[in-house]
Amino acid sequence: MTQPLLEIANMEVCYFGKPVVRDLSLRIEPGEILGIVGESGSGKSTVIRAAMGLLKNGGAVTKGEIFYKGQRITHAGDRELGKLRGPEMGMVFQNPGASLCPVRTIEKQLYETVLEHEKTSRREIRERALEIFQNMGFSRGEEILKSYPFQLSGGMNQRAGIMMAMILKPTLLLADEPTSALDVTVQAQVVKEMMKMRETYGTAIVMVTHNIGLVEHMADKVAVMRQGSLVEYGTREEITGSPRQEYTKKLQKAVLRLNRGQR
Amino acid sequence: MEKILEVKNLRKTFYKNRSPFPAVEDVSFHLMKGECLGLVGESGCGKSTAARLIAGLLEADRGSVGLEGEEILGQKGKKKRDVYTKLQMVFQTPQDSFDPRRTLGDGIMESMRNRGMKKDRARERMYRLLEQVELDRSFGDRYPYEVSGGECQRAAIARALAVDPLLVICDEATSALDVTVQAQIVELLKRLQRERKLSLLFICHDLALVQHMCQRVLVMYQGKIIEQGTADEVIQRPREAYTRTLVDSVL
Amino acid sequence: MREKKTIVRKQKAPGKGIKLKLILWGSLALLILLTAAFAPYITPHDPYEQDLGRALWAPCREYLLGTDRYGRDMLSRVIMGARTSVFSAVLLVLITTVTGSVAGTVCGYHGGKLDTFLMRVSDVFLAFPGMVFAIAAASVLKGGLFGAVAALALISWPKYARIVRSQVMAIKNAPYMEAARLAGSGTVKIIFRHMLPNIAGPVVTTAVLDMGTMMMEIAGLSFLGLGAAPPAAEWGSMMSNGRSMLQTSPWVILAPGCAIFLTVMIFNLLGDTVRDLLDPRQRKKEELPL
Amino acid sequence: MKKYVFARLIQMIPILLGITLLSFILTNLSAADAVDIMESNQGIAMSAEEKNELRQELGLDRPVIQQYAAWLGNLLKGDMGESFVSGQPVLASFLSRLPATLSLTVASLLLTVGISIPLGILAAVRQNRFPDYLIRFFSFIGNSLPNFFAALLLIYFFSLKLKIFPVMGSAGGWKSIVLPAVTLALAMASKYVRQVRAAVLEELDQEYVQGARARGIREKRILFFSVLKASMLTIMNLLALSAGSLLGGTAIVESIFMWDGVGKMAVDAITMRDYPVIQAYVIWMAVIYVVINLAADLICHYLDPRIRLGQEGAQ
Repeated sequence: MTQPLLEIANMEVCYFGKPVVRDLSLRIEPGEILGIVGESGSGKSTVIRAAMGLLKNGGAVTKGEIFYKGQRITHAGDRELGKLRGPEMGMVFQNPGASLCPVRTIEKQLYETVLEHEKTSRREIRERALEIFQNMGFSRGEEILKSYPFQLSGGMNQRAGIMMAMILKPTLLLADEPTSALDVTVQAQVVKEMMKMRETYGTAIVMVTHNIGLVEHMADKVAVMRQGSLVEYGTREEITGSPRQEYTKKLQKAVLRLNRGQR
Repeated sequence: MEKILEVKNLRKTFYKNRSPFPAVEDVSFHLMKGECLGLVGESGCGKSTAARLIAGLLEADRGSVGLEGEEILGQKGKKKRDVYTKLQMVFQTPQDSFDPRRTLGDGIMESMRNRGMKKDRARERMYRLLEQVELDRSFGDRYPYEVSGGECQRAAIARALAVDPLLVICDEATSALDVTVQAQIVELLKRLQRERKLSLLFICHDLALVQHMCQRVLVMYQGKIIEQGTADEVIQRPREAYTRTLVDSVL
Repeated sequence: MREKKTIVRKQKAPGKGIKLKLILWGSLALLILLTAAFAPYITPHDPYEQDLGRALWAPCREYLLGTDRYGRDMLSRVIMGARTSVFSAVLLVLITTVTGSVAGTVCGYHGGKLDTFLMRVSDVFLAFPGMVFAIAAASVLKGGLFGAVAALALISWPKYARIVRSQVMAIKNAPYMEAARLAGSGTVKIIFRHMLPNIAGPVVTTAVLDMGTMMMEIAGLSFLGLGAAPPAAEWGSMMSNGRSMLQTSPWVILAPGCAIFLTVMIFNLLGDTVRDLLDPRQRKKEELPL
Repeated sequence: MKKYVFARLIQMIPILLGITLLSFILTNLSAADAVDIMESNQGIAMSAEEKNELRQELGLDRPVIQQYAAWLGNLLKGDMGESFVSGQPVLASFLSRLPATLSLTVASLLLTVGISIPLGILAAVRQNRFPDYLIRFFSFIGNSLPNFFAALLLIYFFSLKLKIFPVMGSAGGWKSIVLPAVTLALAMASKYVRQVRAAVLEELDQEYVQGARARGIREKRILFFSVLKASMLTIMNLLALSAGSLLGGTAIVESIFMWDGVGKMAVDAITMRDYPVIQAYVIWMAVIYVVINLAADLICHYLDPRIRLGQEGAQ
């Protein structure tokens, strides 16, 4: 058996002493896409924030362990995690514009990010960034680099966010509701672009979303969460084809599907 | 069937730093009694502005809105208030649509009290309305921040029904809710529509939901209505390129 | 679409600590107000009775805070001074809050030319450094303490007008306001029933926090001889009169100085507590970030 | 940028007109007749006819708006009238004292910035820990201390007891500026340190801080390159605003320390009811305050792309 990329074992996370994630265990293999679905308050975003060591004020992992490539990172400090964040684990946020510094151009932040982790020239970084945009099938990369986040639309910002996370070629990409702030047409494109990222770089992706349709569309494995606990966990076929838990069935039934008819 | 709402050449331009931004341009459509009409489009297409123009919350630049054959644009004062209470709205964020310092019951009774109904009778009616939206009587005494989004939206629906409105405009009424809650609210709306022969203008960006709820659909893009027809027509055989992109984007 | 920030202010039960603070500082502030109200009945000596035979006595058992150069009891004068200082500050805050709120509500709700005009006027007032204007106005108004209060009121209302206006503009188009309009409620009803209760928080907070500042400014004007006139007991003018005796009899300065300091501090503490209690942003941080 | 500066300068015209009009009305509102004041101050008895002549000469019999126009015309020519007391041109004596006030203002401003910005940042970064509590405690004390009391306390301890600094006047070289500057800075820094702390906390709470952490960027870099740059706007504007209380405070502090600046001049003028001097003081202080705010605004405009590119918050 290969070593999992990320392993979460019996984790409990508390905010201000109140548990929001209970007894959660997950494994992410290299190159796989895991979708974590759940409604608001299910603790799904907390899971990846805990893995990144980016819990908000008052939050802490109170039980269980987190391993990255066999290395225990449960209570690792900023210094240790700082080396992993970026080159090993990348993150994409729900509100892409807000996750970038508002008063500096994307380009400046890009250089800052790369130079924090490796020694290289700005020209090379720039070329790499444009290459990623190219691989996403997105041609207006130059334009994005020169802009400040507030000058860009939600979709453009999310592309900048994905590029910024992918520039260090992380082995694992954690995405927190990456499409839910976007319009449907842009949503579809961003999903396609993320899939391309996996094809090109072999990056494993953990995708947190409330949209079960999205998970069915792109995940290899699915985890369903409710009120801080894991309800069901399995391959996409298992979960979408023959869910065992009532809640999963309910969740699936609630999703309305478009009747496209015969074309 | 009779037309309950007839909108003609509705137009509204906003100004930002003196440069005009046409939010609603020359919008015309009608709505039949007992019909549920869908209005779809992406954010910024002007669908919410259109709703507010019809509901009298914004002043239109031009155009006419007829409610049961009576022109309601340009009414003033008390007359305006009387006319517009026949037209109710359910908002996207249920908790924001109730005054945080007043109970849900107060909010539901406000329109009845404004029409001079006695307190006891209004209270009785408020309880009946809560029952119709499948809420316990005790919700009448709760504050918006004490209840969940779904419960609050039910109360908002009860509030809209309080005046026996001719038309209810749902402005993204379900999009801030979780999917399972959304399904319940949609069922509630469908049931009420059937039972009370309610006319609904259903504004939504979720095509699947619109197909599920509505008989006819309008597609709005950059302030204009670019396509309309029955729900299945528009979704299964879109004529416009934009509508097609919209349909294809649904996963 | 899902992530539209809610404008709703969650009214969670405040923490015990904050309630305790509110009770503590609130009752101390009340104590000061009561002292001011009943000052003539609780002074141990007549604050105006002169007796040069006991001039500039250091604090002793009979005269706990000593006497001034005319032999008047400092403690009694400090207590009497509370009346002038505290009441003029309360009056001042009330005047500015009410005028500012009325102007701000009208501007914010009505908009249009009236709004533009009033805001330009307030721009002009805000272009003056507050104390500079107050000094000039008080010197022209010449009404003693009343002049000082009027001068400060003149320069302070625009601040409240601005706060109220921005609050009104922020919630004017909130969905619950639209819902109230759809329910057929008229403008007056909407303003008094839905608008004012929801913007009261920041206004009250600012008012309580301003109590201390206003007290200091009135005392400052009196210190310059622009407020209460000498025989009257007022903290600022008492300190001004005692200036030359700083080296020989420091209690003449320290007694009224500490009185101002403590009073201002208590009102500031109360203000901070009220803000913590009412400010939605402060509370937002306590919510669970999921 | 040039266009913006120009636009801002144009916008200042109505404000300056408003300032002068208000100052004019204020000093002319005075019930006491200027001629009577001149008479009593200069100690020469005048007959009623002489008084009327003088009034005509001064233009006091004309309608207010005409008087204002004439007065404004003179003001633009640099004529602010003559002192009722000394008979000297107001502008000249005002300008001769302005450097003293400005040096005091600049000293306390530097002191304030030097104290508040580092401490404010420290308090924000160490929120709800010991340094934060300590800083907040002292800022609280400073906030509740009226500046005249603070001045007297400083004199009592440092001049009378410890004899480190001179009691008053500006004869003692650099030592004489220390106490007045500290007095002014004390009040201003206490307020400002809280504002800096709040501004930095607000920024630290933004999601881009998490975003930068997620890219593995060091905390110090995030603080100094992103957070500080983003909160500079608020910090600058607040500093410019608190300059107002600083300018107002100079009157009291100068008169306590016998510092021969415009503030003391104005306070002296009040006792003599020398309105032209008071008028000049109000107008000049307001103009200085407006200019400071304008400068802060322009700096922010230059530094902050959100304003420079004029689409704040647009997504």
